[in-house]
Amino acid sequence: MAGEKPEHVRSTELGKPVTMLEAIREALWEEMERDPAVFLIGEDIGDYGGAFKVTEGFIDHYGPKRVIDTPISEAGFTGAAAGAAHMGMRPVVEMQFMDFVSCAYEPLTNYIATSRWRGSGPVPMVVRGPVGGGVRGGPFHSQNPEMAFFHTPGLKIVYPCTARDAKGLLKAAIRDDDPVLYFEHKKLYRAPFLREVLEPDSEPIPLGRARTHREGKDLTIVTYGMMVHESAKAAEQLAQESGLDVEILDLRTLLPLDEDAVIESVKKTNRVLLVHEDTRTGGIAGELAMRISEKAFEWLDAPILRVTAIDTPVPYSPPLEDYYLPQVADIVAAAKYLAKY
Amino acid sequence: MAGEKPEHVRSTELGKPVTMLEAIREALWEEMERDPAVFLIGEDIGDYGGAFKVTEGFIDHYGPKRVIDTPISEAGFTGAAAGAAHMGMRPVVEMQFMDFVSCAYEPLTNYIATSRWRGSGPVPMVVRGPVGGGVRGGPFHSQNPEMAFFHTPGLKIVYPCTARDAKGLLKAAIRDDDPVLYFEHKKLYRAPFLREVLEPDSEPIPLGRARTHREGKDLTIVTYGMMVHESAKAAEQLAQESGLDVEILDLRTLLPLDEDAVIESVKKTNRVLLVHEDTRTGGIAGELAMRISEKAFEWLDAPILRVTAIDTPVPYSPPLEDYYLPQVADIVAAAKYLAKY
Amino acid sequence: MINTAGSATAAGSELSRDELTELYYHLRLTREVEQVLTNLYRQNKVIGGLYRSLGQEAVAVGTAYALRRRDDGTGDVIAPAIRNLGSLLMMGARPVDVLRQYMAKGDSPTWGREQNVHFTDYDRGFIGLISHLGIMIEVMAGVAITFKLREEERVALTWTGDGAASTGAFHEGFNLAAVQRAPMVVIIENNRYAYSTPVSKQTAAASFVARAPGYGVYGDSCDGNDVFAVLEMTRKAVEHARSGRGAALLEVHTYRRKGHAEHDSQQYVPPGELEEWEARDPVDRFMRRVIDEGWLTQADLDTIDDQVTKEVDAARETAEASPMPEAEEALAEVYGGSAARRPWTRLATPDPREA
Amino acid sequence: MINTAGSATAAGSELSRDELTELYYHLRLTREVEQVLTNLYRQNKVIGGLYRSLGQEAVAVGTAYALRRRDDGTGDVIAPAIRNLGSLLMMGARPVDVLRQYMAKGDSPTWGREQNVHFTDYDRGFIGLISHLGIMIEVMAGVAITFKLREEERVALTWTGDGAASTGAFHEGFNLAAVQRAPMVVIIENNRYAYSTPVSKQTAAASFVARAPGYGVYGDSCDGNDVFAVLEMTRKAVEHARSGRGAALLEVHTYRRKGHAEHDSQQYVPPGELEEWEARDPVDRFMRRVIDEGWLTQADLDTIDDQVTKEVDAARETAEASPMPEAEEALAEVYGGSAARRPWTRLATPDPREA
Ligand SMILES: Cc1ncc(C[n+]2csc(CCOP(=O)(O)OP(=O)(O)O)c2C)c(N)n1
Ligand SMILES: Cc1ncc(C[n+]2csc(CCOP(=O)(O)OP(=O)(O)O)c2C)c(N)n1
Ligand SMILES: [Mg+2]
Ligand SMILES: [Mg+2]
Repeated sequence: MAGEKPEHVRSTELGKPVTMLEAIREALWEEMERDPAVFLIGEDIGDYGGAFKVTEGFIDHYGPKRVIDTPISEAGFTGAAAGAAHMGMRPVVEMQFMDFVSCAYEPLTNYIATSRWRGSGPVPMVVRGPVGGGVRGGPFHSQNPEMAFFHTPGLKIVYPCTARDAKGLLKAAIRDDDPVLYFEHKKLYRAPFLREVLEPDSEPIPLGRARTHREGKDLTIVTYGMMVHESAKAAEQLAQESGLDVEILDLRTLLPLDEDAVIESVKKTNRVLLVHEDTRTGGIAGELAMRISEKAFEWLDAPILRVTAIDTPVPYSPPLEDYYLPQVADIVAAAKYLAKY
Repeated sequence: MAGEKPEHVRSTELGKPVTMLEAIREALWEEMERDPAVFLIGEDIGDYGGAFKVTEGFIDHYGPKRVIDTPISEAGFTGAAAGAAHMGMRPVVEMQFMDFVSCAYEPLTNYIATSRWRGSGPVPMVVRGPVGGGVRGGPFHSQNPEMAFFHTPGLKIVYPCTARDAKGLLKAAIRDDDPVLYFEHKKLYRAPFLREVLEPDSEPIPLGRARTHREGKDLTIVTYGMMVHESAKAAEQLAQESGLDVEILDLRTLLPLDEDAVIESVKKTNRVLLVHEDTRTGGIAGELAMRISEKAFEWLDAPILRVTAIDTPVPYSPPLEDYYLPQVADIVAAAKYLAKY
Repeated sequence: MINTAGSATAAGSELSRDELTELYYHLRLTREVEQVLTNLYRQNKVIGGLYRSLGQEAVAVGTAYALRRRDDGTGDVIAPAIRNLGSLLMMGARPVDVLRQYMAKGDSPTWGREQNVHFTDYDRGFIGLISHLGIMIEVMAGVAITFKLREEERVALTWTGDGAASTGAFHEGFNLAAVQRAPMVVIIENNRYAYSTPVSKQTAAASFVARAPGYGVYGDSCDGNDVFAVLEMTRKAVEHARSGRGAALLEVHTYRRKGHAEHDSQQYVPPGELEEWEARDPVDRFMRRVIDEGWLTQADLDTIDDQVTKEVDAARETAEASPMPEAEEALAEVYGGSAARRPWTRLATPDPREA
Repeated sequence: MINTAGSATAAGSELSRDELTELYYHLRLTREVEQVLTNLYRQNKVIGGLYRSLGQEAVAVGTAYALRRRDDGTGDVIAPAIRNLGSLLMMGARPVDVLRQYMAKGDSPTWGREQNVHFTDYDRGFIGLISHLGIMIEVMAGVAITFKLREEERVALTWTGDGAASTGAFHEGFNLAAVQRAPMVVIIENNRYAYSTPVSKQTAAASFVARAPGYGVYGDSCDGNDVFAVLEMTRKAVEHARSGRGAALLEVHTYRRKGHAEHDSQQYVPPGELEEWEARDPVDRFMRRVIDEGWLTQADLDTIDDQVTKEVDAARETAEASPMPEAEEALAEVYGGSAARRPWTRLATPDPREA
């Protein structure tokens, strides 16, 4: 089969750097090659190759039984994926935009998340798709829906921000026996600065473990997704401007949360800033603050603070969206405030 | 019309004590009487009077146009309520059990919550129904779905725990120009200890304000719903056993959150315990902890801690459900730990 | 595309004595298990509600009898609705497990976590529903799509009430199966009510099977109180699905005699309606028919009745003696390989840092 | 219940010269606004995607023309789908507002918060959609139920694509309107594709109007590229709904010539298909018909063309000169009477206690 492998999923094999999108595509391809139980289901993923062309060419190789174009019915095909998973399959569901996963909220949180616990067996399936703002997509093509699901025991939530993580974590998600929501920041899909040379035949990266994106000793930033990169920019600026040595923890998996990694870093730096692209009230910063309070209160030299989007839908017009999104300057300001505290 | 008023909505008028369920019923009746724009829509609410008989007798008086029995279609009639609200109506939607509001997650979080902000005008509507566990309802008739919506700017969430609040807040919710989710704890519906004599023609109780359920100086418990009453039991026990003077703040409205009341109480007692019936990870305790950290870090003499349900679906069998739910003993243990800290 | 033949009175004559016995055994078993449950309910031994299928047993039994029933995970697969206890039993579910479920016992198939017929056995081919109506249509569409994908000659069959047929899930799930030409059979069990809501408030259509052309699928309907008609209709549809000709939508006309649940006072039911349908009782009707036709004797039926009574009574004894679950068991199996966290407040020394 | 008459060639002859002019004006206006948008798009002045209705203008214009159009909030109400720009314009939306929307200007009807045709004017009777497909059917069911409840002789009309018709929201919303016998008209605009997905992957049915009997409603269909047929069909359905006889389901056959959005390469379209449908262009067809029949002259049409070009050009100028929104405006109108919180980090002295 390797011989037939089309060019656009062979970059890693050929030693070429891949974008995050290509890393995702390769992970899907390699998992489908490895395990006949893996199949894809979603809207326009076949001939069209998906709205972002993630699955381009897959239907030619794997055929319409393993690359299923569906009617517009997010609840229907997500529920169907669960049925297939019951029968031993490993479906990978594509949401054209993750904003539409709201249509599948009912099957995901009630049926799928609870199946194992109800004695109906594990539901190995992945629901993946593009999330996030900054692309002028407006309120219904820019959402970060992690908090719709973060509250549901039984689900896992993965949100990578590098090509390596995207590939390794998607492989792990597909092989995982529990249902996994896998979020792909659309602004990172083809971001040139994320191009990376990966090792061929790479192993999955275990879910549930945060990654230290930058080591530091003065302050911890806990974040994920696009904000890892914005935080990194802020960290550079802080190093130059104030000699501050910032540690950045990329959560990567939001559920289950790598509490140990967070606590450990906070105990080291004694100051913590939580950053997310998602809106403020009810964002994941709350749960992090709670856990830090529970386990590391004594180590805190300053309040736990957060930098987030404002509490509105995602606006469409550039000046509004830029105001909505947390900016590097916000992270810098918050970090300086904390450092001086 | 007053003459025709049936017996079962006249308790307050007659000076008799009402249960929380009766208070809700009277609020609905009085608002329908006051404002012809108010109408009810939901499953089995007409002839049958609703699964919990909240709207018993309403259809006889107000007719099938203002008490609409629907097909089983939570998304459909919730979306339809929004359309009616656009046209100047004030629909009150009943979910037979709030667990089924998950089916209306999409219209609520996308269309309804954002309408005003999108320039499509306010959506004055209420979605009400029974929530909560402890009645052996199993995983799909016992949920507390507040955190599914807490993260959505544009929605309001009300969760009363006394007859007086239930009546006053429901009136306010119906008159409010924004969409309100109104949660009724089914175990409190007919709880005899909540029977209360109310004043006739009572005014709405403004949304967005917490209520001090018990004054105290040693420790603040921030909670809502059934856990207000469990916390009150714990407070009595703590007073007797340890001489601890516990303050209990009943949030009543979860969104918008009465941050000021929380901060003020924490600044007074310097110790805070967050209690909710809902599951732990991603529960509202997180947001509270975050806000307390932001605004009252300096006042804290102990970590912010929480007592919650465990991170599983709501189990059906009594020993399991009792283990799942936060118990008075848990609150007592946590409070003692905090007091000694 | 719609077969309007309805309930053929000839149906049944092709069945062997063994088959007739099997059918009767399951009709009787279903009724007896529910009768025992009613007794347990009155003794407060059932936790929560009791949902009966009295008067609808012919649907549950007749539809499931049309399937390939295996116990090794290679047969057809069903997802019962709340009134398909008979189908579950037909697929091989044990009465003792049903009773344990209703009594929330620790050794029930869901370890006391879930209720009544909400339980699964992939070997015997049934998948437990959850309360949210409609979702099983979506799930079963995926089961059917898998059979097609793997080229297995198996069928996914499920039921929906006249009420649940209004859900978006019904539409999305069934349309997906239809367009995929997956081997899926959906039976709309029109028992005239959804909780208290009459069919006239559920749909403006003359029938539910009138939806079949709108999905481009095979459609059929029959008298749901005639087990022979139900079996014949279902067999044809299952054959259609199994042979790769796509999904089927069936409607059965029946009646929900005991209300939505045991606590339902049924005050909304017009006078006379219950009596009318009691006269059409599917078990009585089966008995009259087999005796009239000379296919079985009263003595044959009596023997089965006795057997069923004994079996169910034994099951009841075992189930009653079953233990309730241990509290901490609630924590297990949320994820593979890890349990949920215990409440830190119940540790010997409550300290969240140690939890 | 299904009127299978289809597109009557006699349609059109009952229209006055003014009516014909009005129709042509709106067909031309729709096309011109979109053409100007395409130019703006190429100049990178459109923010995000551009969704065209080229070849479908007769549907948008013909359906909306069947309505009572008022500007005081007492007329019929529509909720357009993405390809119903023509309907919006017919109801009285101003081209300048459409252009401002596409350019995300601060004085657009949504103050730059929302996109393209996602905007509302209750006086003129249109409600802005959101992206989530299907939801407007639910919303419009509520609009129709309100008209029934208040005994107003008004109609709620909306469109859905062949794709959006697969959503659960379609089913729940339309069934609710149907069973309530509410004055609701839904038009399934079958333009052969949903993004890249052909109708054959959306439904196994022979037509969408075949769903009408399954909902127990009035059904009809016609050639969507014949504005006269569209108008006649819609008028009958609107009259049906307005007179209290309940909901209607209509299907129009048309074709989406410019792909899903301007960025769509349409590589999935079989060769020849585009040309085939170009030959059936609804505007050309209108022109040929009115000239052949002698209802209007080429000169009449040219005059209108000129008028439209001038109007749209003036609108473009105004819209281009419109300001972008001020950043902080994002905060307003989340709730009545209170703005969202500003980011504390952007205060002069960042201190969360002061935010
Ligand atoms: C989505 C959803 N909404 C509401 C309910 C509450 N409910 C449980 S059973 C029922 C009626 C079901 O009627 P039908 O589908 O006809 O089945 P039947 O009980 O008649 O067998 C309702 C409304 C539910 N379980 N799920
Ligand atoms: C619930 C939902 N799922 C997916 C999408 C993404 N999407 C936008 S338009 C579209 C195709 C719509 O096709 P159709 O309904 O036929 O309308 P057309 O574009 O042909 O006018 C899709 C899949 C969406 N907007 N909403
Ligand atoms: Mg029913
Ligand atoms: Mg289309």
